[in-house]
Amino acid sequence: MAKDKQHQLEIVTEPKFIDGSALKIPMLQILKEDGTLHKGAEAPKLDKELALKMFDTMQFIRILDERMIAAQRQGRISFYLSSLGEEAASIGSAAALDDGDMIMGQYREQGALAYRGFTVEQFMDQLFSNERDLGKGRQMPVHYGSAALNFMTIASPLATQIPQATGYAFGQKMDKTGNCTICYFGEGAASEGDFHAALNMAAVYKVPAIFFCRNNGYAISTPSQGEQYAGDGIAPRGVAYGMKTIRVDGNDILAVYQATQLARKLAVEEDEPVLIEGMSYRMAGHSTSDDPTGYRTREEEEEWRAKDPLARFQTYLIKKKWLTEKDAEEIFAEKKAAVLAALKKAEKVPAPHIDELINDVYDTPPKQLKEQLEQLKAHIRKYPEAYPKTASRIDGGEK
Amino acid sequence: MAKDKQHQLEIVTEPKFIDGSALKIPMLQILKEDGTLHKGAEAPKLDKELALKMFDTMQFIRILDERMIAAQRQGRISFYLSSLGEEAASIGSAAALDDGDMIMGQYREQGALAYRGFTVEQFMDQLFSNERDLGKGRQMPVHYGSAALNFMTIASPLATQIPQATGYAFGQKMDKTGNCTICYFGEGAASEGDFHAALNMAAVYKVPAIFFCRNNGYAISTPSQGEQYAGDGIAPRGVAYGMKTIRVDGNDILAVYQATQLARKLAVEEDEPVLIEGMSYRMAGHSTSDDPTGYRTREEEEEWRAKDPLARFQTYLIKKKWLTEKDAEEIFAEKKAAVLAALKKAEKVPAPHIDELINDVYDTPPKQLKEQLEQLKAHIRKYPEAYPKTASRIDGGEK
Amino acid sequence: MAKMNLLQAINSALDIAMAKSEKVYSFGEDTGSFGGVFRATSGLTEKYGRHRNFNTPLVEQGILGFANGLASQGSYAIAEIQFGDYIFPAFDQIVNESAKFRYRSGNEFNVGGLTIRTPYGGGIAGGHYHSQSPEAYFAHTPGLKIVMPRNPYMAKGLLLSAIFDPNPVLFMEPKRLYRASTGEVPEEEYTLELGKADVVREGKDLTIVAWGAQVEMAEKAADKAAEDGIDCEIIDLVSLLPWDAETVAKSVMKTGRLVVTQEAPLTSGFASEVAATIQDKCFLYLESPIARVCGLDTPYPLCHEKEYFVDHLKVYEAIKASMTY
Amino acid sequence: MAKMNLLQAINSALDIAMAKSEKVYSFGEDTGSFGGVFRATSGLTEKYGRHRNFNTPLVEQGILGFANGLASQGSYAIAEIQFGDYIFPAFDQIVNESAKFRYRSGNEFNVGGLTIRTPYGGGIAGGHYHSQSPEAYFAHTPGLKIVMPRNPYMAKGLLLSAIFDPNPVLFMEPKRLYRASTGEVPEEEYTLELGKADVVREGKDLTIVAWGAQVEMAEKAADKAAEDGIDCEIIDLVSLLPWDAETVAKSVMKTGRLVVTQEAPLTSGFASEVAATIQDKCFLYLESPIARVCGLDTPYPLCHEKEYFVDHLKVYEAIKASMTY
Ligand SMILES: Cc1ncc(C[n+]2csc(CCOP(=O)(O)OP(=O)(O)O)c2C)c(N)n1
Ligand SMILES: Cc1ncc(C[n+]2csc(CCOP(=O)(O)OP(=O)(O)O)c2C)c(N)n1
Ligand SMILES: [Mg+2]
Ligand SMILES: [Mg+2]
Repeated sequence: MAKDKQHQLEIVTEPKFIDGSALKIPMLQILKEDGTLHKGAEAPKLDKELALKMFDTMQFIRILDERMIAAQRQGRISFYLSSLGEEAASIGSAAALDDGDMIMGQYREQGALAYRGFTVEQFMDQLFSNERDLGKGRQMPVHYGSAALNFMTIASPLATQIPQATGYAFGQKMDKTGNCTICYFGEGAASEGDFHAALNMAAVYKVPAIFFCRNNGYAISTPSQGEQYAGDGIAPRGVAYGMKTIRVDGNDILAVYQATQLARKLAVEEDEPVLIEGMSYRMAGHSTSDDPTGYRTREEEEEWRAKDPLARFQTYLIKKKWLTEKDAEEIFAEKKAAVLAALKKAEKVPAPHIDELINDVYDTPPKQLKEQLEQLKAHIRKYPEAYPKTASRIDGGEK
Repeated sequence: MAKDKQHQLEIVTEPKFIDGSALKIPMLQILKEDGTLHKGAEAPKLDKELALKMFDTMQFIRILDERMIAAQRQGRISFYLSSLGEEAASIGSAAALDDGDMIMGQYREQGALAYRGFTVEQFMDQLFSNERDLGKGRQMPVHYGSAALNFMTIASPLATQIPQATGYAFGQKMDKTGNCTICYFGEGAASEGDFHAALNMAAVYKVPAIFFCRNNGYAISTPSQGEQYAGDGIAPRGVAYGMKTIRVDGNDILAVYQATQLARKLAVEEDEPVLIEGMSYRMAGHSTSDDPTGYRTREEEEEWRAKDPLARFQTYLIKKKWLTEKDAEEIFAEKKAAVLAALKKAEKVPAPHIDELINDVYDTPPKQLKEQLEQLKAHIRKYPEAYPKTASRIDGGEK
Repeated sequence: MAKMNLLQAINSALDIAMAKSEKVYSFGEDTGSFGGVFRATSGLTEKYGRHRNFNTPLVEQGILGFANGLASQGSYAIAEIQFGDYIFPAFDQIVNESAKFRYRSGNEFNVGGLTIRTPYGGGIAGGHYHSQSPEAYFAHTPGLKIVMPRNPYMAKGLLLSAIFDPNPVLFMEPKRLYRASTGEVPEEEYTLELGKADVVREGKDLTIVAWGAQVEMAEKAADKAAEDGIDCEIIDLVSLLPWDAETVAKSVMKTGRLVVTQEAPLTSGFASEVAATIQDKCFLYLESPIARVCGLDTPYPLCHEKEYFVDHLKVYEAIKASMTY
Repeated sequence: MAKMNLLQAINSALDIAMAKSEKVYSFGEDTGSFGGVFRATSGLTEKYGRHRNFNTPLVEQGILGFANGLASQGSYAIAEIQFGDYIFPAFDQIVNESAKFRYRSGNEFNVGGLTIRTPYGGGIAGGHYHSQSPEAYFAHTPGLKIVMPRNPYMAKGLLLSAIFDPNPVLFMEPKRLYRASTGEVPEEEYTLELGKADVVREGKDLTIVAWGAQVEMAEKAADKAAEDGIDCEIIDLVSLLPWDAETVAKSVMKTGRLVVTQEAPLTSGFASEVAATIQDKCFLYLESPIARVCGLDTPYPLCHEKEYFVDHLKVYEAIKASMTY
């Protein structure tokens, strides 16, 4: 066939429209839903210790999510957002990374953070906005962050972190750190302009970034297929940007782990950004503010319950004799106790001091802001009964 | 192969990354560079009258562009932007539309506007920002628009018109107008977030819109391949959104015409939005403010000169005996005379009256704005010598 | 008349508008059959079909781009932005497009049918990104109208005016009051004038200017000041663009004192515009400096919201300071 | 010392910053080897390589998203937005991200290394979309610094400060003066303090406040007023966020009169903030209302630019009106 010289394009003389059907992207699955390996499938190399750490973290997150939803219902915290059903996606991918790799999340990646070593106390301090929260109580619950753990602080505006990940990874490449950045986001957030900017720029600059789309079927009430997009999900977009792309079963932790491990190699060794689309399902409501019965059926939820990533991995580990039912129960009990103890402790820790109100707007507070704080404090002193939590501590008084 | 039930995805058990090489989109070309048909290629049905109208318009635009670049150099207008080398893309596509279809352009689609019937006087009135300009002299030269001709007024911010086209087409569909919207934009503008929003939404809502990307190799100084995008251009993105897509030789007016005609059918009859990528080359500088010698070679330009869409179509028409060299020369001379005459006339038409300054900010000027105008006029009356063009006409004086 | 909360009043306005004209469309993130995260659009899909009230993909710049195009086609496009904090990705479509559409085309085209609805404001434990009051970001934009209702009655009448006003309107809903504010609201159609301030309470000693949810703080502060024998006049600005400087000036010429209060941070907020204009118009009448009672110049915090919040006590203190200047 | 125009001064600052630290990057649309449409970045690719000064794809929200990420990684990211008019697609990344990055993370992360450069302003026959002065849109945003130089000397010193300042800085360059304004500029590195206003001329009768290119109009107006025996003090604000209200207040306490002038439309511009603050701080000193001399509340027009433009005659008239109040 003839080729166009400038563009190196194949030339055709009959008009033929192509569409999504020209590019259907399959899904990598290693563990079947019943927890056994696909025939002929090879599990990724994973030693027992690592496998159990992954399992451990999954258990922890499952309990944390359940307990904190309950705590929110009891009015002990104002808000919570669970990752129920999606634990494999964030934990399996985090496990494939180096601790020096930067993680930029959306808000449903507590699994990745826990895997990195964020302690149960640190989770609780953030959730209770107390004075030990690294974020100084300034953001809503679940907006975690830790510089020490290379986990960028979560922020609510969707998709903004995706081009930031491209920029961060560019810096890592220039500094020859040998590290990469992983960026998580939902299939809903992938509709934002920032997503488009981010992936195109990453492909152009060839930065060591892994874009991990958690396709969990919904953006709050909006179903992905047909209302969020009309094509074959998010993965084909990576192909369109000329980026290495793979789709995995997000509920299969082995598939997630393997794909991420290979993606990391491409990113770090060949400066090839990668898009991973992990297919999963948001088992709980969007957050504690949401009730999914208004927009989806119980049957649909039940279908997905059968694909539970935690049960699937547990079966695998038990079959592999790395775990017994009893072990699993013990881990569960131990995690639960830890969560409950930390919760009780964290809710007693006082809020940050009012002086923190003006710190970190700039590196140092400008004069005008200091004056505003002094005025506020004078006002509180005048009406201590109106601001009881602050008034007693305002001048260094007891906490 | 196994299929995933919920997503209807093919399941694979070995990780395989795919990338742009999985989807290379060919280019439709009917007329070869030498103006003859490809072997076996069938020219679209096109009667002589229509073909000559297309040719006529191409000639007109070629001359308009050349003359106005010269006029800008002479300081007669402040700015100009030519479509040299890209006439086939806008004229060939416009010719395939219905007059009731809306056109939303970027700024290099004077061909489509001329084809619709914008007169040489109307062009000149806009270029000279005179009081006959439909846009009331408010925007820079080349920002044409005409409600009567269903040609949306051009505006400088890039890509904003793309999601607007989706919305406009949605309205057409709801109103059952039987019309569609065509939206032109450059491959550079396709990097904007608005592009992503627009195409995804169009695919989701199934609106009768044709997205026509003029890929002319550059966005000002930035080359498309490797610096604007890393993939196989813009077309694969349509596929990723699940949208009907075709790539054409933008310098082959027959290919452009045919693809647009079929696209219009898909849009209007099946509510299928379509993406067309027209491959071409911006032969002139970006605008009169630009000098391309700073970023590309003469050789590259020469290579493209050989693909000239006007010469190519002329050869075809002559071969077809619908035109002679002499006809072509006569058309050229006639267009040139018309352009020169209109230019001379338009530059003598006065600017819009100062009272127009506050109209159309809202449907009617608010009180405060009227006061501001009165203050301004009082000021001008005080310093007539400082605002000579306005002072003499401010109170209805001679124009 | 019926007792409605602010959300019900909004919903009623949307319902009436959609019944009135087939060319009215309502859309946004989760606003389809689910009815939006606050349920302002609930019931509309059932009544008018999924082509009249629908979900959008998650992309604010797209929502506004789509809305601009739809409005330019001659439809009435009502676009919901889920939270005022998420309106910024659509900033370009609003400020460079909606606002300039008619002017730049010499009135060949316009997007007069556009209405942007968005909940704004704090007091709901929402932290940085569910509490902002971004009105001032838009108030520097000729071509746009900005309207902020303070209660259900105002909300319904103003929203109906906004939808059919021949200019693009940004309609900001005080989400703290969505359920908290209730009142008698006519069930049928009625409209309220845009661009006109509302003298909520007459008084002779001092003028308080507020808008949206902050009017409530002005009222409470005035009540408290009344106990001290201070007689406050309260003006709800209602519209920020164009805004009714005359009504405020007239009041200040009478009282000689002005306190302007807003939820948003002090610097470059709309209170500054009010103060700048009124010091000019009422220079010889002012007996004390115009006071602005606003948020601190920080992002909106979660854990000290009570202290950060511009409550009635802060407004009251400003009243007293002004009276004793 | 060398004679430089404003563009050369900017280029020199970039050159010095890039030589000083390997972690300084400069990028934007067409800013690579071509050097940008105004050529502010010319020569930098040759000197520092195509990984330090480079083109971006055409997407402002991506430029700022990328820049935020790069800055959060510890680099100095200098992002050019080709025209101030095209900064709005990046509004969310600037207002919700850059400005709040440090605060929301409790100082775990920051984008202090970010500098956004953009040409702004009119007087160049650019019409709606090549003439805007959008500074006030950003001035309502705690966490951001805004700097606007008036001449080459200021431009270089301030840009060097901005680049290495530990906060995100929006640096707005008066494009009308790019080539028109020339002056003696040291070739070596020097810095000028951010957040500090500059008393350009001392005077005792009236204070004029301006920033960026508008300072020139203040100076011309003051020259003309001097012929009438009016002695104006001129203050260049230099930084709009945080801004130096003290220097202005001190001056107004001396002169008793204030004229603030800006290129942008009147309503909710930064002049309103200055007027609101100063009427409060200097209430008892003011002998006439604070005057704002600003653009009309319309989009920036092409064909009546001369009339629309806030020239020295308009400032002069405001001076006279204030003196004879
Ligand atoms: C810019 C922006 N727009 C809207 C929202 C409100 N919002 C929060 S989460 C959400 C849905 C996100 O869906 P998805 O990206 O699929 O992630 P998931 O919740 O499914 O994990 C929306 C609309 C937001 N936070 N930011
Ligand atoms: C939002 C926005 N950003 C930047 C610009 C400045 N600008 C004008 S044209 C242009 C290049 C456009 O390239 P492309 O889309 O490929 O169209 P072409 O000029 O090649 O036809 C740029 C960067 C703009 N007008 N709008
Ligand atoms: Mg989702
Ligand atoms: Mg181009």
